Amino acid sequence: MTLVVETTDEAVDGIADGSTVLVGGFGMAGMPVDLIDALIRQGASDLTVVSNNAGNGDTGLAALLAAGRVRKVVCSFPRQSDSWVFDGLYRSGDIELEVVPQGNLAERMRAAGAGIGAFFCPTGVGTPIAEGKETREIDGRTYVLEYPLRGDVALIGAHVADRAGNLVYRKTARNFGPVMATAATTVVAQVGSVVEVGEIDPEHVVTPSIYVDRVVTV
Amino acid sequence: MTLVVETTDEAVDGIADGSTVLVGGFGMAGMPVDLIDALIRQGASDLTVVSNNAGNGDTGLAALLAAGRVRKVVCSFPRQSDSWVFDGLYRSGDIELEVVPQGNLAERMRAAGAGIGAFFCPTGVGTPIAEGKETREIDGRTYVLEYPLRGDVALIGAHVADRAGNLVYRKTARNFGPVMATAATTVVAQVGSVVEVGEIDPEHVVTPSIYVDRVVTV
Amino acid sequence: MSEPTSGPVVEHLDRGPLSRDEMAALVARAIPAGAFVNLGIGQPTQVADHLAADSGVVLHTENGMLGMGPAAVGDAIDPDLTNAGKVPVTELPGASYFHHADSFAMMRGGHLDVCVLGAFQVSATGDLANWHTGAPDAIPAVGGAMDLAIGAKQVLVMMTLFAKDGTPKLVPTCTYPLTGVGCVDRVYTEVAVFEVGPGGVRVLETFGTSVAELAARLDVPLRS
Amino acid sequence: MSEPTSGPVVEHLDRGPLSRDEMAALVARAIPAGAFVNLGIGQPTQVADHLAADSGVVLHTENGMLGMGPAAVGDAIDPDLTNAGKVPVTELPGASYFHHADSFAMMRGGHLDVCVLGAFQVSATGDLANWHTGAPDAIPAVGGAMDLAIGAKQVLVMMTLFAKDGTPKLVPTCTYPLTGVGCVDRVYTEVAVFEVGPGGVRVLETFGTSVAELAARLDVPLRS
Repeated sequence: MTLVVETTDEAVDGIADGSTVLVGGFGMAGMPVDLIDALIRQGASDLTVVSNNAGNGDTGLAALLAAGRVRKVVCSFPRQSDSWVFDGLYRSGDIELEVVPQGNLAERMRAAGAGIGAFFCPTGVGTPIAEGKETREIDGRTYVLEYPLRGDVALIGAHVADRAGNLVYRKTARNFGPVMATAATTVVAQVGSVVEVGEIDPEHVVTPSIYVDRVVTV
Repeated sequence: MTLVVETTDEAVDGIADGSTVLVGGFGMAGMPVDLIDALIRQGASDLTVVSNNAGNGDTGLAALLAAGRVRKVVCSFPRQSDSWVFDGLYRSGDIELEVVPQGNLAERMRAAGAGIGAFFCPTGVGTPIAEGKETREIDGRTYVLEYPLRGDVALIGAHVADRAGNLVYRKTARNFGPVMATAATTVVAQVGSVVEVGEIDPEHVVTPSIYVDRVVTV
Repeated sequence: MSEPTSGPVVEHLDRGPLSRDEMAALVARAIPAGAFVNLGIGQPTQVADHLAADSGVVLHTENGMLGMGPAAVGDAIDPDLTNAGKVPVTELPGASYFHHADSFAMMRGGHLDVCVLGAFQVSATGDLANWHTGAPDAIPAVGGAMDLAIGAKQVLVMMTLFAKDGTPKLVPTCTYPLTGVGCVDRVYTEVAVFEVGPGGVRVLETFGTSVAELAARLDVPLRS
Repeated sequence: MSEPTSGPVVEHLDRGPLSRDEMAALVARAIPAGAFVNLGIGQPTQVADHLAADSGVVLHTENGMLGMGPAAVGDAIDPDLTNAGKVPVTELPGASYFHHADSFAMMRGGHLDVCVLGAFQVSATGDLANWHTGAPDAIPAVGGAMDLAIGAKQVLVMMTLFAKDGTPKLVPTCTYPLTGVGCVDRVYTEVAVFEVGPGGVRVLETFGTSVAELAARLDVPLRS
């Protein structure tokens, strides 16, 4: 049952040290910046963060990294023009990195949410990404076996929620949100607004309420 | 590039003998009855039909079966109170049946559309469905290896198309349509109406135009 | 899987067996407020009639909907809106529609709290047989039963305890082809509610019979 | 994979190498009308400027959109609407949005007709290296390159033929870590267009140089 909470502090309450946290967004679009700020205040440490990027500038995910709360980053594209916080931690050996092709990142979380035990994926065959992994030829094509990627918590950004927890997104800010919402035990969404149940057309719901645990307006 | 055609006969033109045809619908909701009627007129035979059911009453899919055009049915639930056409053909040995759990039917088509070579699925473990199939224990749970299910053609029903081929569905008539649209070489949609490009809100598109080859209003 | 329930068995000896309606009401009371629930086809759909309007229970139907309302009547009948049994239904506020792969990902991924299914047989360890009698002339039809059986967090079965020929349907080992292995948590019958699982069968409640009488008629050891 | 092109090589000896803009225009002309196309980040995005408005070409961006329009300027800039390079873009009529798993299913499933990528190196058989120099202090970052490389029906590479140190980037075997194996169909450079694949390298067109001159500067056999 989705709980609409009043503050981002309530929204991130109870996230434990050592958690795997899925963080939505692609660049700043869909990035749950307010929830990340609350997570910094909340204090959980030794986190594994799964997100497409590894933080930009000095705010949001970069600030969480700078605060020393993250043990490992799982992402597709850490290196950006403004990823100096991550770059420094990586070069000093203070953070672990698992680079995952962007589609595998999405599909591995989708598998976690969909109860799939593992899947044979054509991406990365013959590349360093596939090193040490099981491969198999199926119908003349080679595939790599990839495993689900689950979160204890997902922090996502959406456009509008209803009080039941149904979510809609806006333009390319949709990106990883709907997938991460299926892949974590506890799903927290920061949204632009909360409307009454029935105000979102059932045909237009992108993330059904079953996936959402807490919603907070920012 | 999607082609809006004038008649259902044009819509099913060129379907070859021996084709695998994915047929949308769950019961009558989303069933592309007019396209099936056109396929009967078109005359293709030796077909493999993939659909949730194996025909109801004497029309639609049941009529295609009665016309002797179908070699094999792949479905989750052939036996219904009004599936006498299929029942007769099955009992006389005149049609082949592959029963697939409904979720595997959907997921195998999703895998075909998503470029996944095979996937480990928990459904059907320890049941006759898993007999002869590869199994594997992953993280303490047993899974069965399932393979993609591709179509040469998909015949689906949708609510509205725009002239580019974007589709929206209506209520539970959505069912298999969006998945089948990703899993077939040629995708044909019968729709209630065709609107101009730009009239469907990009946030509400369920099947993007890239998946759709032909659209016909019925 | 549900946590084992503790507490003594309650024997209702001053009444007869449960009616189908009473069984449905009993199952409805076992569903937590706010749960996401799938009611299989047939008898389990009656459970919906006994869910309190303010329970916040949200019904899922495998053909792509959350927030399913009661059966549709009269002008409310819409051929595009049915349940898994192809019966016309209605839509409640807060509903959502999704396609079949998403619907079964929801089931298989363990997101539903409860599903309620009918059964031909349930074994002491929770194996379920509810799709195929195995008769040589029967046409196999599984639908979404296997996906539901292994997907929901808690699987409740509603069935009569005895087949028409008097043989028990709660058995040491299923003789019919399986739907799922070790997936059932509880069995609701007209005469008793059972917990099944790795520890075997425990009687939770009886109606018009005693644990001793049940033990005499069943081939499975009963804990209480 | 594209069909091998036949016909004689065209040597444009009366002009210099292509400018970046001319390269982009040449790639644009190779894209069929109505194609669904992904233009990777960096130089390939310039191809969009040369697609005719009536070409019906639909641009995909991996972060979840079909029907991407030109870069957004001024008031049209919307932080919720960017391309894969995080540059604000616009939306064209007929666009659609979808989530990341659906976007990459579209790519991996072979639904895109063409993608255009940059490269560090391409091998004679079409191996692609464009994500990592392999330098010990480099931070690896792959993004969606591997998914695009193996997913699109036709993969076109745009790159300079020689690195800054003068070494060829069209090579017998890539020395940089691979992005994909045997996935590139054509390589567009400032001095020539090449077809690569199982049959090796064929020159399709040259600009300001001849096949003979290219053959002398490259370590791969050239068919023409």
